[in-house]
Amino acid sequence: MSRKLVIDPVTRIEGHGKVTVQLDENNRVTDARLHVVEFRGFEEFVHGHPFWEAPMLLQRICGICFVSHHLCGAKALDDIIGAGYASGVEMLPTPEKLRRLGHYGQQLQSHTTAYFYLIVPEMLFGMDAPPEKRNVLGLVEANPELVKRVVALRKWGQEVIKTVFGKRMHGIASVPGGVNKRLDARERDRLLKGEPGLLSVDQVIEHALEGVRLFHNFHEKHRREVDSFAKVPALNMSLVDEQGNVDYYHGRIRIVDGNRDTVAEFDYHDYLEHFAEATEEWSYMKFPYLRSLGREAGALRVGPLGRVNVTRSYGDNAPLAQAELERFHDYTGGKANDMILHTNWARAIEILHSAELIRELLEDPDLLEGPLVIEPGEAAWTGEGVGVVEAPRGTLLHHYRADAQGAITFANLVVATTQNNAVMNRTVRSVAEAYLGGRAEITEGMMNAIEVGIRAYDPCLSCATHAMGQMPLQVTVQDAEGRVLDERLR
Amino acid sequence: MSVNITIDGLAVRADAGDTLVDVAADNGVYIPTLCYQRGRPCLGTCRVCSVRVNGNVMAACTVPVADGMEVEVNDPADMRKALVELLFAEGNHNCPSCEKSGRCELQVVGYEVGMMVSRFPYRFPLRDRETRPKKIWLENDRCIFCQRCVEFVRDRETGRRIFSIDHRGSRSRIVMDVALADRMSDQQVREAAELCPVGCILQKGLGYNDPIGRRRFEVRRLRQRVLEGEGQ
Amino acid sequence: MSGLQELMRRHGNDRARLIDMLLEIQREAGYVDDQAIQRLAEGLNLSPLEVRETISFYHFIHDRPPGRHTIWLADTVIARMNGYKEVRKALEEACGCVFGQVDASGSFGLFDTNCIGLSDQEPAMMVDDVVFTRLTPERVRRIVTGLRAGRSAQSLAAVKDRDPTDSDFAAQLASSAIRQRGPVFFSPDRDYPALVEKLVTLLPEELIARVVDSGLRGRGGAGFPTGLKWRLGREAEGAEKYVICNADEGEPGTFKDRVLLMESPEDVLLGMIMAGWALGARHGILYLRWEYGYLQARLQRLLEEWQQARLLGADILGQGFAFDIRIQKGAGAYVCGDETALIESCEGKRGTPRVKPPYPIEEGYLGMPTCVNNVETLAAASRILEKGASWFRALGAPESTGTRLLSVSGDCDRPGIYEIEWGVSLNKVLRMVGAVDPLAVQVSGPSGECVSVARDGERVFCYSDLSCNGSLMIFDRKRDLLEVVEEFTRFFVDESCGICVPCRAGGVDLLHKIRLVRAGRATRRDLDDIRQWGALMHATSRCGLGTTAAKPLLTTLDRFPERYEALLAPDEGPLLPSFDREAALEAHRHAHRILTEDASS
Amino acid sequence: MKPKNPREIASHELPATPLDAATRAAREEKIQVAMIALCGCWGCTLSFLDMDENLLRLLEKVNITRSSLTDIKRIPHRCAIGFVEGGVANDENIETLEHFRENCDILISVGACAVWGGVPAMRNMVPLEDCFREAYLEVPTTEPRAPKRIPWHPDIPIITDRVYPCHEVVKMDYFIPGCPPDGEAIFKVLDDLVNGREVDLPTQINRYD
Repeated sequence: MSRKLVIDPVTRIEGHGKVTVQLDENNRVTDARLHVVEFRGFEEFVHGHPFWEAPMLLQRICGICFVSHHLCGAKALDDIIGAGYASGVEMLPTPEKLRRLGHYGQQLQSHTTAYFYLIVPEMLFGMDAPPEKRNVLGLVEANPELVKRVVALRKWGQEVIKTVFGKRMHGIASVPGGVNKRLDARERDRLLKGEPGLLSVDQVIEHALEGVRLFHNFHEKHRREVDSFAKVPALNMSLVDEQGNVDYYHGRIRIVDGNRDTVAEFDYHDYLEHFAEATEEWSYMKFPYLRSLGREAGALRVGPLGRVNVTRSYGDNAPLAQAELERFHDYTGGKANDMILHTNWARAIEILHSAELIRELLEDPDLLEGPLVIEPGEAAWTGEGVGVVEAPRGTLLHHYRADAQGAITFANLVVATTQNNAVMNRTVRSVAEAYLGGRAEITEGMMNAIEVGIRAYDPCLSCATHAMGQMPLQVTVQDAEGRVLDERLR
Repeated sequence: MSVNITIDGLAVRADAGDTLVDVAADNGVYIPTLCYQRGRPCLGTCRVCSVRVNGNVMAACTVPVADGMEVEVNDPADMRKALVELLFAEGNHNCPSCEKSGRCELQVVGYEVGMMVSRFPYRFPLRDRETRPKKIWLENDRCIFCQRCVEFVRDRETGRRIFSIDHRGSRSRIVMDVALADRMSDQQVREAAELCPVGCILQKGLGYNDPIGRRRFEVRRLRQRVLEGEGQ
Repeated sequence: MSGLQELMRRHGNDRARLIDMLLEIQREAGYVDDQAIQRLAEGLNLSPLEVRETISFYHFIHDRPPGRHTIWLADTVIARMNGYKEVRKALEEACGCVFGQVDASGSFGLFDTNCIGLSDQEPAMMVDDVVFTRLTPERVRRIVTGLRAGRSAQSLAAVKDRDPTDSDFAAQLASSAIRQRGPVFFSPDRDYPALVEKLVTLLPEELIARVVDSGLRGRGGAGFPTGLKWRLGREAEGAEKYVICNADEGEPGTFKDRVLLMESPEDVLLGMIMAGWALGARHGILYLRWEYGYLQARLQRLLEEWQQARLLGADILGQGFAFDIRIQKGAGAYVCGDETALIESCEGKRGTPRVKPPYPIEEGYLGMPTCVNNVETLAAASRILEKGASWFRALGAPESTGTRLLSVSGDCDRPGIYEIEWGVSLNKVLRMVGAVDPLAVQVSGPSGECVSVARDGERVFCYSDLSCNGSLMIFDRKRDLLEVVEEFTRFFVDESCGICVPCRAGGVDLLHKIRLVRAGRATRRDLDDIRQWGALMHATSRCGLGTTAAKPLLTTLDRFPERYEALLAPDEGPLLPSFDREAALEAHRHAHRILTEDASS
Repeated sequence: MKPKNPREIASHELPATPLDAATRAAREEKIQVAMIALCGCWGCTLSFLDMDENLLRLLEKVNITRSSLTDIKRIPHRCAIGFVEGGVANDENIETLEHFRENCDILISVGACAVWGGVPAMRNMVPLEDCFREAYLEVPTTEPRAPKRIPWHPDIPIITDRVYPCHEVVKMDYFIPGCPPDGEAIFKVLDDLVNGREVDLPTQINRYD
């Protein structure tokens, strides 16, 4: 008799997901899907709101990568008032560095939460450990000292965010053309040197290294299982600087293939020419892909694994992370790594990388002085803006238009988790076939394997359901002679 | 002529005819208000300063003190709270993304009366906003209809009203004369935005300039400002 | 549009006369268009929106075409007991548009309105400037057919060739069923010149003393001693003083002021002159509700006749007493029954009740001492002048002297006007009017109380017990009392001026609650909410409208709790009965249905 | 409740490795807490983690059963406290909230979305069909011949006409406003409850933004 296996809800991820697996009478997997079961609709109801409100409103899409949404919005607003990259204006050093500081703080906090609170339990207890055990409660019981360090690490990341944005979550710093506050020496020093109840940046780097070691220990014990768990080839995408190194705050979008050769690279303002999408009735999340390659070959992987596959190096300002990155690249002989569980390795490396980037920034005097905003004047107004950052889960994009009165007339958000939709579904399928296929007896632990595959992406389904997952694309309406009559969005 | 009254049993001396809400403040008793501001004419629209005077509930901003008055402020506390809750349910008060957060009188009065949730059903009314004026944005979702702008903001030259009321009852809305609004000086626009107790009258483009922690009522609570005066 | 300049000039370019100007423009053009608004604003130094502020407040002033024929059907509890719904349906079919709209051809505009003071002959409607009563579906169909055929509303009401200034003109449109006459009102053959003569021979203080002595109290409902009010008015300082007759009889169920103005308007004028004499006022304003427009021509003519007879004017009977009266037309707002709202309205503004103190008797119309009296109060005063204080005091009850007029409607054999002496019991009145198997009586209209005949039958009409403002609506056992309550609650939401929070916002929530109860989705918690929220509105609202808006709910909850409990939902299971799961999920089904059709097409 | 497909087996119904007796016993001694995120951004759950060291203090006294932080997919036994983030936006949210009301003594609305609908409730001013049309139909894509679809499938929930505050669907006992509430505020309320004190959220830490 055919069966339908369901994971509802998928746990230890952000937001609402559900998995269904169809088995035929011979227990063959005929279908396996990740359903996104929530729908919110920010892009619709932000219409008519004052443009300067967008970054405050839209960061509410997500409780874990709100800084990324806030900064994407901020960059889009810079464009709108004519103080952005679209107008060829470079952001002032003080606001840019403050935004970067907050952004790295969030990456550290977000990855720490995902890695230690949600993913590490399996590393320590195994996939088929009791469901009641393989979680933070189990960690507390098994290794309270580790949990204390994790709590301290996450707290420090949150304090970096609070220092910049005024609040640990959904704060306010970015205004059109800059930010609204500098750091003072006291704020800077407590993050740098720590204080009772708060780590110093050096301790943070220590804890970050422990995270990497944790992966290696786990990897050495279970190398075959880890490496063969699920291999999902796909294109890899990230923002990169001129040297082709990942830049979490700003850069060009680069897409590489399995050989880490660039298949596409473009200015993110042109994103609409490069991305397309598909809809399925069984999910509120859409399926984007690289237009030129089509839905199958054009599926994209973003996030830690995508980024470490794309980046050439970390440059010379993060020696510890750089060393780990080289080890990571060597492991696959310079080819793109498509072993899903290695995403956690990449994530651990990025915790370390953010910590090192923060240390460098904290020593930068620009955080304490220098002008805060660019005021380009009314004449510079463009009324349209696009912002992109590398959010913890991958490339995040906000695109707004505002009318002459300043009311938002259009908003489009392309979030990382949505980009990963196709590869996540492939992962679910591949794990399901490996762990469930041909088995009469199915245990909860086997089903958890599917969740482990999903968790590797640390999907933020809250983000994914910001809208109904729409991605409007540019259409060109031509007349018989092929003259362009109308170019519009949506 | 000075008179003797009691406020929650506390004996108080005051000048006959002084407004009760001011007399209370002068004697360290904070009574929240949303429409009334010391030194301006009484509007009597929000009723959030309701107290018991000789047994009857009255809006303290409308009461001139008279000899022998017995005032209870504590007793109708839940009524004041309920009125604030009514306002939160009636409009769309989206504090999370509102630029007036931390500077909003409705919000701080909500804290003062200890509101956690409104006991009234949230309505989510559909209200138009006025965005046409060059410098001002009218976000009617947040209007509490206090009438401050209607009464106190005038065209400097003609004395005509810039803000008016449209319709009546629950359909009442504040509307703005665009032509007159475009004649307002930046200073006058700033004053209008500050006059508005909520985030309804906005000065375009500079909503979030005050960082969290340095916003008006984070620097100094409304209660203090009322009890000790704005000056300090 | 130089006519507009002329119009403004005629009203002294006085902003206080804005409503008169708007009504005149509307009489000519059918409505007040943008251009007129612009011109008025310029002429009166207002912003155009300030003019709209007044327009949008009042029910009967339009800023867009209301149809060649404008039909206002009174939606009242009493009408609903007498076939309102069928009449409404017939009108919509006949006119080819739904209420709140104008038909495609622009011939008919259908609008709802609240009580128009004809509760003893409802369903009733206003068409253009006349009223039609005792409506049936057949009758309204005939009327609409007639209008289509080009006949005027007047000719259909058989008053085409009547002179609207004739004393019996109004009687052709609306009957004034006076079922029981009494000693005070409607007395025939009074010699008004002689009475005015008598008045001016008295010292104002003597007059005031006499009225005080009579124990006369305000008939509007509050029952403030009239003599005292006049004395305060006399003592008040003011360059000018004003007397206002409140003929804005808006309380649903009452129509006795209309009948007084139809049957003995002279009594009312005389009362006003007395008040003027008492205060030392030179100006009187008779504030006539818009719905009584068909009385205006006659009253205007009467004023002119009295001026010619020097009973009014610059020098009354050569005694150097100057007092004149103008009619101020209302424009449709129940709240203007509140004296301060009425004064605002007289000043051409929105009828927003003022913050009190100061009271009108100190600072009223244009900031001057102003005495506002009810129509019936003034008529009664005129008899005190004639018959003396002790005569009046001998009538009625100790603290409630004299008689009062009741407007009786609802489930009884003989609806109409009854003059009763204060002190008679409810049961006695019910027998008098032929009430059959009465369950409940709404005393003083929605703003009063709903009493139980079983429990309150022996209570008596007087200021200390059943203090009645003249409205008496009777409901028998077959009536759905909660429909009445919902209707009254809707009425207050409709008529709230919106200036204060508890009334503007609280009223809507109470309406939501009674609908929840009637839908069978309420629990005991909801009844507790109604009590608590009602108490809030009562305690904190700014004017009488807000303080009484919850009384239909509160008084029926108190007197007829079983009617509510019978409808309560069983409060079991985690889901709240008030949450309608199916309705909440229908939207997506619907969207999927229509959108996939869209998509496939 | 939607009728359950008999051939459908949920992972939490499958045989699982049991928790060792000692740990189980130790946990049963504690105050049982269940957590759920409905229509929100997960921020309040993360603010729960923002209790930092206090979280560890709290965990000495409480045990977390169902939550998105654990792998327990249904409330296994009666709980003293239910921690609810997010508003009600679909039929699954309704069922989950019913499940919580039936199995928890005390329910707390945590954060703006649970308390009044929050930012997602801004869609309440737009008819749902407009949201869908905007999202799935009026989007020119590169595949003009691709079938136009509105998500509608037995495996995904039905969206409600608007986002409802939790207390308009079931009775809620306590409310912590804020977007999100600070870890401090969450700790104060939970600590009051855990220690049997009357719940009191001081003005200083009560926030709506």
